Amino acid sequence: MTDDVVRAMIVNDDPGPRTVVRFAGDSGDGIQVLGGEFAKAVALAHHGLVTLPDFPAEIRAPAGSTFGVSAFQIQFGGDGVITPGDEVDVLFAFNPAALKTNLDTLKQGGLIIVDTDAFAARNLKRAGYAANPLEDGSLTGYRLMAIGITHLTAEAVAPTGVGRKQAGRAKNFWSLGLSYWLFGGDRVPTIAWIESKFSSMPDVVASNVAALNAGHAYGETMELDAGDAAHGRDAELHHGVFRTITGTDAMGLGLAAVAALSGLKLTYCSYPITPASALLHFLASLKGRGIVTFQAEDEVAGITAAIGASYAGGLGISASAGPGMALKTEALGLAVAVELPLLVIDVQRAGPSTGMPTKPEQADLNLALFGRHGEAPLPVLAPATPSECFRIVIEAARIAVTYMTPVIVLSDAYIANAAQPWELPDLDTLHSIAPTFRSDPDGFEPFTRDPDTLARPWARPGTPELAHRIGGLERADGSGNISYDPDNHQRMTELRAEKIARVANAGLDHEIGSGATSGDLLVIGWGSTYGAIEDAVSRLRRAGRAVGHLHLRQIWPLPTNLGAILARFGGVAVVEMNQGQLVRLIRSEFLVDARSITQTSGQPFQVGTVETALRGILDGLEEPKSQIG
Amino acid sequence: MTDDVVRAMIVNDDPGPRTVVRFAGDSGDGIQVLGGEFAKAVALAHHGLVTLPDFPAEIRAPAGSTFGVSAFQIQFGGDGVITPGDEVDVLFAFNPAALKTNLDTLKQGGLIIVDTDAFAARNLKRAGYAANPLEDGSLTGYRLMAIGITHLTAEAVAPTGVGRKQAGRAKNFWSLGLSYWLFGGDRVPTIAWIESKFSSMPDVVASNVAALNAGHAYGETMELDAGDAAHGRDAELHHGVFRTITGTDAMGLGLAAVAALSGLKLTYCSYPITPASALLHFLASLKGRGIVTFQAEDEVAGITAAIGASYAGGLGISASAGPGMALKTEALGLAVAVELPLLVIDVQRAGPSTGMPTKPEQADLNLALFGRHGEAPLPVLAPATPSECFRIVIEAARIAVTYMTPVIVLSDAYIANAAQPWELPDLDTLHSIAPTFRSDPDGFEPFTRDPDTLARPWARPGTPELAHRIGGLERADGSGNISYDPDNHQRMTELRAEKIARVANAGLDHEIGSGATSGDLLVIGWGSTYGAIEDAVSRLRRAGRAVGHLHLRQIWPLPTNLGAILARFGGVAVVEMNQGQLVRLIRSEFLVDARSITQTSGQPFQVGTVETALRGILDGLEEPKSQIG
Amino acid sequence: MNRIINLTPKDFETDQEVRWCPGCGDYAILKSMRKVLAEVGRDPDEVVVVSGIGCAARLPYYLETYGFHSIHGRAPSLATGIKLANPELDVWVVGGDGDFLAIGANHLMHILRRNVDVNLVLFNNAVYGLTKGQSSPTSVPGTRSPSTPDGSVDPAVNPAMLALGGNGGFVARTADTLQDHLPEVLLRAHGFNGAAFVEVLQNCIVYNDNAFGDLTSKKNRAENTVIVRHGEPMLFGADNDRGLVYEPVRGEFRVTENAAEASAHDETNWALAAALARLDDPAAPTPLGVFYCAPREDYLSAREARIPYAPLSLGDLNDLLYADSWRA
Amino acid sequence: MNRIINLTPKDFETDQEVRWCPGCGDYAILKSMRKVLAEVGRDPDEVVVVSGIGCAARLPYYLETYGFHSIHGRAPSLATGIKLANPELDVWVVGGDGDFLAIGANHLMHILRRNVDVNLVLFNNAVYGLTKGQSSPTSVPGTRSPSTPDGSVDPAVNPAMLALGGNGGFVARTADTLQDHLPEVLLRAHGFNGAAFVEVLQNCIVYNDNAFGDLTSKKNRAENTVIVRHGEPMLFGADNDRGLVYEPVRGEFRVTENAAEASAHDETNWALAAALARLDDPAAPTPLGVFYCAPREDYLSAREARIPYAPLSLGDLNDLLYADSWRA
Ligand SMILES: Cc1ncc(C[n+]2csc(CCOP(=O)(O)OP(=O)(O)O)c2C)c(N)n1
Ligand SMILES: Cc1ncc(C[n+]2csc(CCOP(=O)(O)OP(=O)(O)O)c2C)c(N)n1
Ligand code: SF4
Ligand code: SF4
Ligand SMILES: [Mg+2]
Ligand SMILES: [Mg+2]
Repeated sequence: MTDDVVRAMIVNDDPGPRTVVRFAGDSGDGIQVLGGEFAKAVALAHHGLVTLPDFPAEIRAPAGSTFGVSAFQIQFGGDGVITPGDEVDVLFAFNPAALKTNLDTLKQGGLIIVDTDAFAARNLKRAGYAANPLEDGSLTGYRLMAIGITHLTAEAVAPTGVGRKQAGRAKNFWSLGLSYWLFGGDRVPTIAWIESKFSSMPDVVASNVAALNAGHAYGETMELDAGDAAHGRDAELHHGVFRTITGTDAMGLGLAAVAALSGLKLTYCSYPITPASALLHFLASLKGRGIVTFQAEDEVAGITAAIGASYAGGLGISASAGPGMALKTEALGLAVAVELPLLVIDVQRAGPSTGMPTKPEQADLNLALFGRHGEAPLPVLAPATPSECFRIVIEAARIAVTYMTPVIVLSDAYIANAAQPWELPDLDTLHSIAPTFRSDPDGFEPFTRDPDTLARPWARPGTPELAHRIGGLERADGSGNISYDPDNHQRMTELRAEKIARVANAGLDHEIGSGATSGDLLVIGWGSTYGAIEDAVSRLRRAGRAVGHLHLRQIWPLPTNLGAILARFGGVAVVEMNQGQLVRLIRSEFLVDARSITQTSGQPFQVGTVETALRGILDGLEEPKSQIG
Repeated sequence: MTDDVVRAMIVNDDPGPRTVVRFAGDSGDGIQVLGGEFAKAVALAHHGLVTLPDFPAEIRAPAGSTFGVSAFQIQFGGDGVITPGDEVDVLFAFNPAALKTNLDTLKQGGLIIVDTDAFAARNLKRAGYAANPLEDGSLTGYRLMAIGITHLTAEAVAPTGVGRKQAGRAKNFWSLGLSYWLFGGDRVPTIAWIESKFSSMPDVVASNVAALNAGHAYGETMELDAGDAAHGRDAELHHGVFRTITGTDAMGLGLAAVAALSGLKLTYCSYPITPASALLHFLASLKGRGIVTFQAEDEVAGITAAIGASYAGGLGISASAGPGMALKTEALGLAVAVELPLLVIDVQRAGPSTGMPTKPEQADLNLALFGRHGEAPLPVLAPATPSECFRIVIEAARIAVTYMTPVIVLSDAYIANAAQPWELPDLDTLHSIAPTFRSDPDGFEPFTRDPDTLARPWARPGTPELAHRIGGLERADGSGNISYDPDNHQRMTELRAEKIARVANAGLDHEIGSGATSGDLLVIGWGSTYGAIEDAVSRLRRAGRAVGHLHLRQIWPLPTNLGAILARFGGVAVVEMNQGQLVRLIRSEFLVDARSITQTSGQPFQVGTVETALRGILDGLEEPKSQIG
Repeated sequence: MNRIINLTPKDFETDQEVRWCPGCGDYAILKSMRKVLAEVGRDPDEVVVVSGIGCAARLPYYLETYGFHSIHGRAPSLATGIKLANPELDVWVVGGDGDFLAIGANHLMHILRRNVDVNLVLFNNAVYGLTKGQSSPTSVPGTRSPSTPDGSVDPAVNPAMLALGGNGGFVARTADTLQDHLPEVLLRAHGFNGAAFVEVLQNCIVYNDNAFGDLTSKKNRAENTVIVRHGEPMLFGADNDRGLVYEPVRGEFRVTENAAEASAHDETNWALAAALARLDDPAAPTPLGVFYCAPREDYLSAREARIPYAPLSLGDLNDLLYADSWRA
Repeated sequence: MNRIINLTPKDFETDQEVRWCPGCGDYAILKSMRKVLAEVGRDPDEVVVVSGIGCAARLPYYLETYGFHSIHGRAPSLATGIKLANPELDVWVVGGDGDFLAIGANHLMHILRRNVDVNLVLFNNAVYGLTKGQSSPTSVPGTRSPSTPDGSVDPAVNPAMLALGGNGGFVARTADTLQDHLPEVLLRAHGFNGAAFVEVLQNCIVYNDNAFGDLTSKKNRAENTVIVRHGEPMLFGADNDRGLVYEPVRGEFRVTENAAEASAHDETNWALAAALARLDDPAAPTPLGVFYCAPREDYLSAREARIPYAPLSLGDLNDLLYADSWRA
C-alpha cells in the first residue's frame, strides 16, 4: 500500500435510495431459486445489489418446521449498495414458520406479504403459534398484504394440466411475478431461463411461466404497491459490464484466471466441508480445463497432495474451513520449510470445533497467522467482498510463485454465499503470473536464493540434471542437505522470516480505504466486514465525524506504511467477527491503544451495530484531534 | 501471582565457585553412563548441579564419525548452579571427532583430557584432521592431559580375564575413576550400581570396577590435578533431601502425583515422537499404577482417546512435540468446545516442520496460544526448570479439573533432558486435587456452570440418571442441545473466554522473580530460559544495574497484576528461544515497548549471550528510572 | 447396577426432534438401535454412543444414553479412550462412510485389530450426505456428484473386506430397513467380545437414492439378498429355492437353482467370509449377515491381564519420589 | 528424453553419507533400489522418491534422483499430488511400518484403491526405529519395548493382508538381504501399472534384531521361506523337495514332503493371495513373492480418459468470465 492509496480514500456521501427484500419459506418452497431469479432481474434492471441466502442447517427438514425455513435477502439500489441490509423493508413469508423466524428482521412499519393459504392450523402449530398471527393483531405496526398465493397459483397453472404437486411448486414463480410488478423486473429473461432449465419437462415450463405471469398480473390488476419500500429501483449502477457473482464463484474464476495467466497446471486437492465444498464443486464443473480437482480422503491428504503437486511443478491448492484448516497445520509447516508455492483457502465458519458450520465468523485469523509449530511465517490475505475473491486469489498465487511460499486466503461463509454485481475486469489489465522454473544446472542448489525476493529456485522433477532432495529436516543454506548446525538454523529461520517480510513490498495496489485520511478515528477491518464498516463510516462522515476506514487485504505482512497512517488519527478501532484477533496484532506491532469491536453470533455485522459502537468510541475519545466540516 | 510474590524477588548475589566438565566421545563409548554416574557422585557430595546430555541425531552412527559424537555436560557447585554452564572448564575428548566437534565449548586456558590411544590415523581422518592436533600445536592456549586411556584400561581389566570387547567398553569407568580423583566423588555407590546393573554378568562387574579403581589410582599416583578447574567442589547445596532429576522424570512423577492426589485414573494416550516419547516410556514403566498408557496409531488418535478418557471420568493426557502438536489442534478445539479436562504436553523442539528433532526451541508458544480454529481459549503453562515440571503438571491438572478445560504445558527438549538436584517436596504440602463428579440428577444440565469458576459439571457415563449428549456443534447454554441461536453463540463464546480468564485467579503461587522489584529493566522469560536469564540478571545486579527477572509459569491467562509490575520498570525485555512470540503478547496486552531478545539456533541460551543483549538494551534506555547501590 | 428391568425402545427417545430428511434410511437404523438397546437391557446410564460428524453421526442426540458427537473420523479413537478409562461401559460407535472410511479409516482399522470391545455401526449410503452429496469412498466409479460432475474415477472401498483385511474379529453386513435382520445383526455384534463391525447399507434418499438397488422391498428382497447364518445353507429367493455354492479355489460363488446343493455358511471361516464380503456380481444376490465371527481376547481384558491398573496411593507416590534420593 | 542409456547402481549414489546404524537392513534395500533403478533405465531426472519420516524414510537422501523427505505418514498423498501434476514421473514411495501402517495407513489404503501408478515399498522392521524402539503396528503381541516394557498387547496388522483387503491390485512380500529376490520383486512392482505394494521384511539390528527369524541366511533361508511365482509350484527346502498344498476351503496350506503334490501359485487368484498373506504358522515357511497382481486401469489414466486436462487459454477465461454478464 502506498500513500497514493490513502489519498484515494473517498468520501461516500450519498448512499442513494435502497430497498431490502427478504423471501422466507419452507426448504421445499424454492426460495433460493426465487431469490436468485429476482436478483438477476434486479441486476438486469441495472441496480446495484447484495444478496445473502440464509439456508437451514438441516439438509431437508420436515415441512413447516421452524428449523426448515430457508430465506434469501437482497438489498438493491445504486452503486452504494455494499451490504444485504440491516433491516428488511419487505418480507415475503410463505408459511407461519417463516414469519415466526424472520419477523425480527423486518423494520417497524415494514411490509409483510404472506401466503394466507399456508396459515392453516397444522402449520401454525408446527411454527409454535397459539393463534393465527394474521388475525390476532400481533402484526399491527407492520403493513400486511395477505394473499392466497397457493390457490391463486393453482388456478393460474390449472390450464397447463400439471398435477397438484407441480402446481404447488410453481408458487415461487407466482411470487416472482408479483415481485417484478412491485419492484420492477423483466419477465423475459426469467422465462428464457425456465425454458432452458426445464427443457426436458415442457409441462413444468408451462406451469412456471403461467405462474410467473399470473403473479405479475395479480399485482397489476389489484394495483398493489410496495410504496416507499420500492425506492431502490430509483437508483442505478454506473455504466459497465457486470455479472452477479458469489464469493465462491469469484474465487473459482480467480483460480481459473491463475491457470490462464500462469500456464501452471492448478491442482486443487481438498476434502469436502461446509462452506468450502462449493469451491470444489465450481472447479470440478470446469472439467479439467486449467485445473485438476482431487477429492482427497481427508484434509491432511488434501494439503499434502497439493504440496506434492507444487513440487512436481503444478500449483497446489487446498481449501477448507475451520476443522479442516486445523488439520492442515502440520503440512503447512512442511510447505514453509521446503519453500514451495501453495494456496490454502479457509472459508471461515463459526467455531470452535464443529461450531455452526453454515454461519460466518472471522475467528481463524490467529490460526492462519500463528497456527504452526516452530517459526513458520507465511502471507495471509483476505478478500473484502464476494467479487474481490477474484483478484485476491490471483494476488495470492502471484505471491506464492514469486516468493516460493504457501499463502493463506481467509474468506468466510458470508462472502462465499453472498452475491453482488461485479464489474468484469478487462483481461488485458490482468498481469500474467510468470513462474520461473529453474533449468540451468550450472551452480544449481535447491536453497540458494534470489537476492530480491529471497525465493529459492523452483526445479521441477523431470528437468535434466537438477535432481535434488528436499525435506522437513532443517536444510543447509544453499545445498538443502540435512543440517543440525546451530548457525545454519539461526540463519535459515531469519531468511524465512525476511522473505515473508519482503512480501510487503509486493504492493497489493488495492484502494484500501475511504473517509478521512486523517482525523479522530481510523476504523480498521478485514474480510467480509467491509460493507458494514464502510456504510457505518459513511454515516458517521455524513454526521460530520472525522473517521476513516482502512480495510486490510493483506494481513501479513502488514503494509509497510500502516504505522504512518495510524499516526494521522487520534484513535484506532478494529472491527472483526471474533473476540479480537487483528486488534492484537495492530496493538503489538504499533503500540497503539486500538479499540476492539467484535461480534461472535454467527451473523454478519449490521451497519447499525458498527455505527453505534464507533459512536461510543468516538464519544469516549478524550481529545478529538480535529473536526471536519 | 500476587504482590507478595514480587516482594519475594530475591537478589542472588554470590553464585559461588563452579566447575563445568564436558565428556565427549563416540556413541559407543558410554558417555551418557559416564556422565550420569559422575553427576550422581557429584550430587552425593552435596553439590548443586545441572547436567545436559547432547546426543547425536543418528541412532547409531559409524564409529569415529563427527556426527556420531555423544557428549554430556555438567556444571556443579552450590545452590546457585542453574545452568549447565556457558563455557567448559574441563573437556574429556575420547577421540578426535569428539575433540573436533567440542573444542569450541572449552574456555581459553581450559583443560583437555584426551585418550591418546584414540588419536590414530584412521580416527583422525574420520574426524577430518589433516594432522594430529595433539602434536601440531593447534591446542596451545589450552592445558592438555594426554593419557593412553584405552591401553591403561586394558591393562587394568586384564586380570579379570574379560575379552577385548568388554575391556574396550570399560574405558568410561576408568575415566569416571579419574574424574572422581580430579573433582571428588565416592566410588562406593558407583560400585554398588555396577553390581546391581550387571548382576547377571559378573565379569562385566569385575572389569568395570577394576577400571574405575584403576582410573582413580592413576590420578592419585600421577598426582594429576585439575587446578582451578576443580573449584566447584568447594561449594555445597543447602541442607535437605534431594534427588537428581530430568525434566522428563519430574513430569512423569508429577503425573503420578496427580494420580495419587486426585484418585483419577490417568489415561495417557500418545504417539511416539522425539523428545516427548521419553515421558511415555517413564509412565509405561509404572506398570499401570495410577496411570494407563496407550500408544495410539497417530497423534490425532492420541488426543481424541484422551478426550474420550476424560469424558468417561478419567483424566486424559496426551503429549507430543511440534509436528504432533500441530496434528492435535482440531481435537483441542473439540476439548475446548465440550469443556472437558485434558492435559496436553508439548516438549518443544526446533522447527518448522521436522526441523531438528533433538534440539530445543520455544517456537510453539503461538501454536499453544492461538493455534486453533474459532475462538478456543485455554490455559498455557510452562515449567522453568527440569524439577519444576513436577509441580507444573500438578497445577495444570488442578486447573483442568477445576475449570473443566484442556490445559497445554510447554516444555522443551532442553528441560526434558537436563538434570538437576531437586529438593523433594513434602507430600503433606501437596494439596489434593478434588474432582467433583456430578451425581445429583436434580436439575442437572450438562452446560450449567459453577458461578465462581464457570466450570460445567463433570457427569461420568455410568452415573444414574445423568445420561446426556455433548458434541462439537455449538451447545445451548444450559442444556447443551445443538443450537444455532446467534445470542447463544455470542454468550457461549464469551463464557468460554471468561472461564479461562478466571484461571488467572487460580493463583499459581510460585515465586516468579528475582532481582530488583522496580528499576530500569524487567526481564521477562518463560520456560527453559530460566537459568540463563537468572544468571545474566544476577551478573547485571552485581554490576549495579537495576534489573529484575520475572519468569512466567502461566502464560495464559497472564497474571492479573502483571501490568502493575511492568509499570515499576523503565523498560521491559523478553528473552525467548524463538523469533519473538511472548513479546508480541506482552506488547499487545500492555502496550509497553517490550524489547525482544531471541535465539533460534536449536541451542539453549548462554548466560553471556543474554547478559550482553541485556546490557545493550540497558545502555540504550534513554532515561534510566533509577540506579541501585 | 440394574435399576431398570424392562426397557422399551421408547425409553431411548430423547427430547430432541429427529432432523434427518423425510425418508432417510437413518430413521430405520435409529429405530433398530432403540429396539436392540432395549432388548440388550443394559442400564441406559451405562451405555455410551460415540460418533464423528455426518448425517449418521447425529444419532447420539436421538438416544437417551450417554452420547458424544465428536469430530469427523475420530469416533473410534474416542471410544478407545472411553474404554481405557472405564472398560465397564457399553460403547457403540456410529458413523457414515465418509466418517469411517475416508478421514477415519485408519482409526477404524486400529480399533478392529486391537479388538477393543465396542460395536461399530457403519451407515453406508455411499455418499457424503451432510455436506450435500459428494461421492464417498464407497461410491461406485462413475458416480456423478457435485464434486465429480463427470463421474467419479476412484474404485470403491469394500467396507466389510477392509475390516476383514484389517484383522477385524467380527464383520457383518445388513441394510437399513430390514427391521428383522438389522436388529438381529446388531444383537450379535453386541454379543461379540471385541470390536464388532457392522456395515449397514443405508439409503440417502436425497443424494444417492437407491444406491444399493432394491434390497429391502418386500417384492425384491428375497431375490436380491441372501442372508447367511452360521451352519445354515446359503439360500435365497421367494421360496428359498435358490442358493449359493461356494467355489473356494478362487473364493467365488455360483448361484444354484437346486437348494440342496447350496453351501452352508461358516462364520469361523475367514476365507468364506472374505468371499462373501467380496461377492459383487449382478447375477448374484447381495450377501447380508454375520460374515465372520472369531472370538479372541478383547483389548481391555488383554491389557488388564498384562498390566493390571491399580490406583496409586500416596504411599506409592512417596516411594516413587524418594527412590533415588539423598540428604545434603 | 533418454539422455542416459546405460545406468549403473553407482549413478544413483548421492554425495550424502549414509547414516543408518551399521548392520541395518536398510542398506541392503538401498542397494537393491539402486540396482533396480539402474536396470529399469528410466532417466534419473524423471524419477521421484517420496518418503515420510523414520529411518526408512531417509532413503531419498541416498538416491541421486528427485526426492522428497516429507512428513510422517503422508508420503502416499504427496505422491498422489505429484502424479496429479505430472503423471509422467516415475514415483517411488518408501517408508517404515510406523509411517505406512500407523499414522499413514489411511493414505496407504486410499492410494491402493485408487491405483495411482506408484511403487510403494514398506520397510517392515516391526518397530519404530528412528524414535528409539517403541513397538509398532506390526510388532507381535508381547513385544517388550520402551513403550511396552511389560510386553505389547495389540494384535499385529498384517501389511500384505491389509493391502489386499484395501483393494490393492499388486501385493508382494520380500526381505531386505535377499539380493536376488528383492530386486526381482521391485522390478515386478515397477512394471505394474498402478499402485504396487511391496512389503520388505527388514531387520532393525538395534531395536528389534531378528524379528522375522532367520529368513535370509544361506543356511536357513531355504527352509524358512517359500518363494512363490506365478504358475510355478510352491516349493521350498534345500533341494526344493518340500511344498505347500493349498487347502482352499479355509484358505489354508499344508506342508507336503512330496514336491509333486505342491500347488502352483496363481497371482491372479485373490483368494490364494490372501491365504499366502495370512499364512503364519511356525511349521510352515514364510511366503515371499508377488502374492497378487491384477492389472486394472491406473488412476491417472482413468482420470485422463474421463476428464482430460487441458490448459486454460485467455480466450477460455474470457468466455468463463463473461458468461452471465450484462451491461449497465
Ligand atoms: C475435519 C472435518 N472435515 C470435513 C468435515 C465436513 N464433513 C462433515 S460430515 C462429512 C462427511 C459426511 O459423509 P458421511 O460420513 O458418509 O456421513 P453421512 O452424512 O453420509 O451420513 C464431511 C466431509 C468436518 N466436519 N470436519
Ligand atoms: C507427526 C509426527 N509424529 C511422530 C513423529 C516421530 N516419528 C518419527 S519416525 C517415527 C516412526 C518410525 O518408525 P517407522 O515408520 O517404522 O520407521 P523406522 O524408523 O522403523 O524405519 C515416528 C513416530 C514425527 N516425526 N512426526
Ligand atoms: S442427506 Fe441423505 S443421509 Fe443425510 S439425512 Fe438426508 S437422506 Fe439422510
Ligand atoms: S534404528 Fe534400526 S532401522 Fe533405524 S537405522 Fe538403526 S538398525 Fe536401522
Ligand atoms: Mg455417507
Ligand atoms: Mg519401523
